[in-house]
Amino acid sequence: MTDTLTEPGIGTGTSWQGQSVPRKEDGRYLRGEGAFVDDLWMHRMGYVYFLRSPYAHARILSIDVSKAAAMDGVYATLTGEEVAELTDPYFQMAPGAANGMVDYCLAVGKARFMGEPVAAVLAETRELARDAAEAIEVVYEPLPLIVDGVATAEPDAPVLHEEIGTNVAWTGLYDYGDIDWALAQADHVVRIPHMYFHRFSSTPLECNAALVNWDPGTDTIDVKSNIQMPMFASMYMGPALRIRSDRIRWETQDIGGGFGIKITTYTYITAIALLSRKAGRPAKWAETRSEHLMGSGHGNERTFLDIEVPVMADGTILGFSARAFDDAGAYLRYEPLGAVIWSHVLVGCYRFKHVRVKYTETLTNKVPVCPNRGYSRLQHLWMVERIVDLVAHELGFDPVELRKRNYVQPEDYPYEVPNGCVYDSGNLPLSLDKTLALIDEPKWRERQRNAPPGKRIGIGIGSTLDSGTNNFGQSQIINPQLPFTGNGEAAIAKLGFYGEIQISLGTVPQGQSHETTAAQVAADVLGVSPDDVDVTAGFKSLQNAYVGFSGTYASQFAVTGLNAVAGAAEMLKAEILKIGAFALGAAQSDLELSGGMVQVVGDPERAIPLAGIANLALANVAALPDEIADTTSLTCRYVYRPPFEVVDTERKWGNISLTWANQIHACVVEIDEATGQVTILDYAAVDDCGIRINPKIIEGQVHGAAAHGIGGALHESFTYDEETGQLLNATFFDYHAATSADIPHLRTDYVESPSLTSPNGAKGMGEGGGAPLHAISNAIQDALADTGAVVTHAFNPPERIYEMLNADHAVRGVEVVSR
Amino acid sequence: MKLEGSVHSPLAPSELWDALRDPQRLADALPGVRLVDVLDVQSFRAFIEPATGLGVTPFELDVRIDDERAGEHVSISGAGRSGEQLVELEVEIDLSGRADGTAVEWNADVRFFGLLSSIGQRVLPHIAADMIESALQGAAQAEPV
Amino acid sequence: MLMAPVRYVRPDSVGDALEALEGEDGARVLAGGQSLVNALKLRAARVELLVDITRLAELSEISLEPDGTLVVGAAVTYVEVERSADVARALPLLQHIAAHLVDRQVRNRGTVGGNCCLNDPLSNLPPLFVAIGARFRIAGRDGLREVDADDFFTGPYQTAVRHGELLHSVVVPPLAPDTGLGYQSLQLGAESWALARAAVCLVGDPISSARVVLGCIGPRPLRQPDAEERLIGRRRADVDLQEVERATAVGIRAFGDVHASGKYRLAMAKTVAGRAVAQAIGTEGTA
Amino acid sequence: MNDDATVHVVHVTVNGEEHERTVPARQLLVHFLRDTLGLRGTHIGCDTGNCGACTVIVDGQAIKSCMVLAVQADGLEVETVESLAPRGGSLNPLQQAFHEHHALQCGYCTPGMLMSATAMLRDNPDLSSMPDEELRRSFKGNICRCTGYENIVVAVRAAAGAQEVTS
Repeated sequence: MTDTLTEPGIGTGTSWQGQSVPRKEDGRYLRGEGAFVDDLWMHRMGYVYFLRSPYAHARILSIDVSKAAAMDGVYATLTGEEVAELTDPYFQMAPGAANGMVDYCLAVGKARFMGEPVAAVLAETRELARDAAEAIEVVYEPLPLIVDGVATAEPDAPVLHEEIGTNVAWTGLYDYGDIDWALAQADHVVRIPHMYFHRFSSTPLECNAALVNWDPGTDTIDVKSNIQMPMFASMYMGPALRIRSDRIRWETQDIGGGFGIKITTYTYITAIALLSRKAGRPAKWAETRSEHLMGSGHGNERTFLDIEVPVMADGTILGFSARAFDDAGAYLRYEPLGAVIWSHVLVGCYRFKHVRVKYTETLTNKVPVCPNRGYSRLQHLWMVERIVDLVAHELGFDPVELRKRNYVQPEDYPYEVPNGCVYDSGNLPLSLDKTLALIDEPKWRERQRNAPPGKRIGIGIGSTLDSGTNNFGQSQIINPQLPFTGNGEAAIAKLGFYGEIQISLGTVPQGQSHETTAAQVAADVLGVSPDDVDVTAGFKSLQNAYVGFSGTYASQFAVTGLNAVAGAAEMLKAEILKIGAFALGAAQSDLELSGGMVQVVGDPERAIPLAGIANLALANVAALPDEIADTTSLTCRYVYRPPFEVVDTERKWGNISLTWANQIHACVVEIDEATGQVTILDYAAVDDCGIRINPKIIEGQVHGAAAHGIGGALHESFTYDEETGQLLNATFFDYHAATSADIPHLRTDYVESPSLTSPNGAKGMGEGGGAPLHAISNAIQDALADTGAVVTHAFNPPERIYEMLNADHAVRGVEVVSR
Repeated sequence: MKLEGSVHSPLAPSELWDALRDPQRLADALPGVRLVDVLDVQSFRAFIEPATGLGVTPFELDVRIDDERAGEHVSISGAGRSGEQLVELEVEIDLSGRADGTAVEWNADVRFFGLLSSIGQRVLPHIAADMIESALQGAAQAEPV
Repeated sequence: MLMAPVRYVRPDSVGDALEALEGEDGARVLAGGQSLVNALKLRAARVELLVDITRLAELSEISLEPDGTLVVGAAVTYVEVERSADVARALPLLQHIAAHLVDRQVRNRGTVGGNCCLNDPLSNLPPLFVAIGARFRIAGRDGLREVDADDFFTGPYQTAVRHGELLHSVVVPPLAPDTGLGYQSLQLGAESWALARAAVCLVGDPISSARVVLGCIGPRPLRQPDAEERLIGRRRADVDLQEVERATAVGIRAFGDVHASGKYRLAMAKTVAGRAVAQAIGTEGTA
Repeated sequence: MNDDATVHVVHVTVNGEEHERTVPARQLLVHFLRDTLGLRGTHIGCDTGNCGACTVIVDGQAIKSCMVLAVQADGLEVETVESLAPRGGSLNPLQQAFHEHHALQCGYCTPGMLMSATAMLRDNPDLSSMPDEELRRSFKGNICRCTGYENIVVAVRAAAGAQEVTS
């Protein structure tokens, strides 16, 4: 049902792609008629509640569910012991010792983070499920715990997984060019001993949820959920549940935001499936916000140590070396993929030739990490931007000029980066100029000089990349035994009985407007208006097309999704023209598709509506000659495969992403000296994501990514108590998700550098690369320039800035050694 | 969280020392105490419902009175549960004689586990300190409360 | 998100409400519910009986008596305070605070009585009422009794209201014409709850009486006598704000939370106190 | 009210329709609307009354239905997102403005945002004198994680403008 009153003027003659077509999805959302998982209901359904460990690290000596199970209206209970009998540990991607990690859907023998589910209850009502869970008695034996992602790698640290024997999950050396030569050559070496990127999350407004029915008759599991990567979940859940993976039937419909956080819910869905089978009833789970914060995905938390940056006298930065410790939390549920994904943006926007990063992924008693918008790349990009910013401050270069000197230049594209990635297009200096124009940098420099007493003003730039459409061959750099390379997406284009155009995809939109942009692409190919195209978005195992890693993650829909739609629509067009040629007695080359008709070019009278074509193929097939009937079905499935090769795992080298969109942000902050509070006075973002299929939708993604970054930079952080391992931001009262009063007016502009590697010239975008975190850190550094303070944290609440303002800075966070 | 405080008792140090080592007396002094089950000379289980404006937060508490130095020092350790929330605490109590009785200096380490540790992080230090203080105050009176 | 079983009554009179409260240890008043209901949803606290007072007209009135005394019913919501001509005349600062508290939805339900009886360190109104010397009118079986603000707030989620009693209204005495008021907070994000807060009330020039009250860092609003001494007897123009700040938050054991350490909260208590005194003196104009 | 007071009969008018139901005292208004009356447009996004996804209008005031008991709505008028446009009919000016200005992406915060905006526009039909900062403050109680709020502010201003034209 759509309210899209697409004026006839738009699109006739010109293409729908490139138009800000109003969204097809809006009607149901605006009327409150969306179908989110908690809105769904099944006869005889029970409600699930997970009992969670209050301890961050504790042995589970006993679990007594008898009182709970005896309560009237309780359908079933589930404990770790049962899970260990009924299921096998999940498949692990990590190589070596960590491959032996034993991970189940409930804690088995030991709880390893505060909030880890230790038991589950299925009951008649939501409230009863919780009452019953409280009646479960668990005897714990608390164990020493560790929440420091670096110290956990020390030999004396308490070990989380005895079966692995260490808290180091993965380690690898990324070494390109010759950094030692570069450090020796350099006129200056800038040394930064320690930088820290904190843990935060996009916290989608809809929490995780699933309605699972294990149908005994067909031994199939029907899952209605808001998980973003159903096929990835099947890969884990099939073997774990000892069931054919194709017996897990996924269906996603409307999802209240995902941002990557809804990828690793396969553990909860496994437990719910077991409860459903045990009780012989559908089981519905709707996670509460505090459960989500304590038990679901947090973003990567990364510490950088011993950073060294060789710089020539003229400001040319040769590269950098660093050690990185990434804290993956208590289990590897999508990790250690993050241990390679950051290398999509190894050198950020810059022409560094010599880079060495010793990367270590560690385990701590905290929520398992999962891909949070900008996954693993925004941490690295923040460090790279901080390096460039500190080089400018310490060596007296103008931050704008220094960036322009070291940026990849417009004429360099396609530009091969030292690790084999190929940046496809861009114009970084132009984007930077545009963003500085948007905030009117000269005006703010003037105001900075005349800041009122007790106030400081700072201007910061954040240049960042959105790598899109990853090559799963990157996983072989983590573990050469993993049989995953390439990527892709599938789409089906069909004609309905009366010639209605239907598109279905394997993607899982959570607000990215797939129905609208897919309709625009199909409309252009088939000569109709987007209003005439129905797109069934959302993953539907039994109905939609899909491939191995179908889903929506890692900024790729504009490329994999829309190219799949174009391919399927072209196949359908060819079949329509073949049937049309027969029906009109004309050559296919003389025919065109326009306004829902197949007509002879120049003689619009000789035409047949799509309904006629459908009639011939679907209901009047004997009228068709065999050679046409045998080769047409008007149901066309196309798989778009990006041109990836296998990766060289020895050198950790290869093109592990297809497109690189970029965003250059500029931010003006005011710091209140007496309190350290930061207020954003002006904010701008310029986006370059190749051909813009729906400009308004792209701008919406830029706004959302900007708010995500601003929240992370100033308001949102997860902190664990060092001594008790308790998460201290366990509700939205203490996890301050940025409100409309916290986010400033966002000025936006764009540059359009068509992608050379994506057929439609578009690039995946929307994760935003954390640009605001870079821009705000750099703006704070600029405001504190004369104090000697050094911004080495990505999260800057008032207290940290107050400390920087009042510290004596005898020992500064940066040191320059010059020849 | 590290807490401390002081209380005055009219009893002489040795009398107070005995009073504080008496599980029944200590348990009866707990705020909102409902049931007491003395397990042995050194420990008791108590069901307490401390009241605040927001309602009561029922806790099942197991308390042990540990090492003692006669007339000078008493150590108390406890673990409690309220629904899905847990608490652990150790209280060290030092007695020093005064002309009019005994000065009681106490310091405690109290740790909460579960959602309460987050939602209560601004008020639990005050509430826990008040509860410990009022329990010691109660137990330290001439006549048991 | 899911409360434990509870009983609920909505009495038609203050008398019936008192009776319901009297009859049950686990009975609590339900006003706006903007904190109590959350505490029950998170099962941080249990209540046997909720006594809903939101529809008792007697507790929902605002009146300005001829002598300038402002009486605000316990069940008056923040929006009603924001729109009250009487409050605008008697205490515009209260109107300003009510108009910027949390968000519009909470202001439509949250009540003045709820904010005071909760007495969470973050509650907005307790420091203000202590600074201006308000009195709290408490209804009990044998009629109304009044308690000074200094004695009303006893600890987190605890006030002078005894079991079986009910806060009836807040009585704001008429402020002397030359009264200077200040109210400053350091907030976690725009318009969010506070890391530090100070309320100041000065009378006369030279200053004949001064109250400096800190929120956020204590179990209840904390008067600052040392700071007050450095104001009393001084001409407003001669007040040394640094000196006042130095005398504020001395000897307080401040606990930190995930957003700010105890050390920072003490420093910020001094800063907001200085700003509130400056506001009260008029260098920033009385709110 | 029966003697054990854990269950109550309530009469609530929702979107103009009278409902008489027996509800447990502990049932929240948001669950009453969603589970008991099947009005699934009102959503839940948190458990501490911060996010505003559950905003509905009760007796003309925008409130968060996760912090009000169903029994407290006895005798009152509740308006939810389902009341803004007739089923199958065209969107109202506010909904149309959200549509035209791309003021929603995943749609989960949208019902609560629309009810907040509806109540705010009734109180302030003309936003031309309301500064941007104050307009943003009026949505502080409705968290959105997709739009960065930019287009929501634009859409509400447009709706206020449009409202003048039509009303």
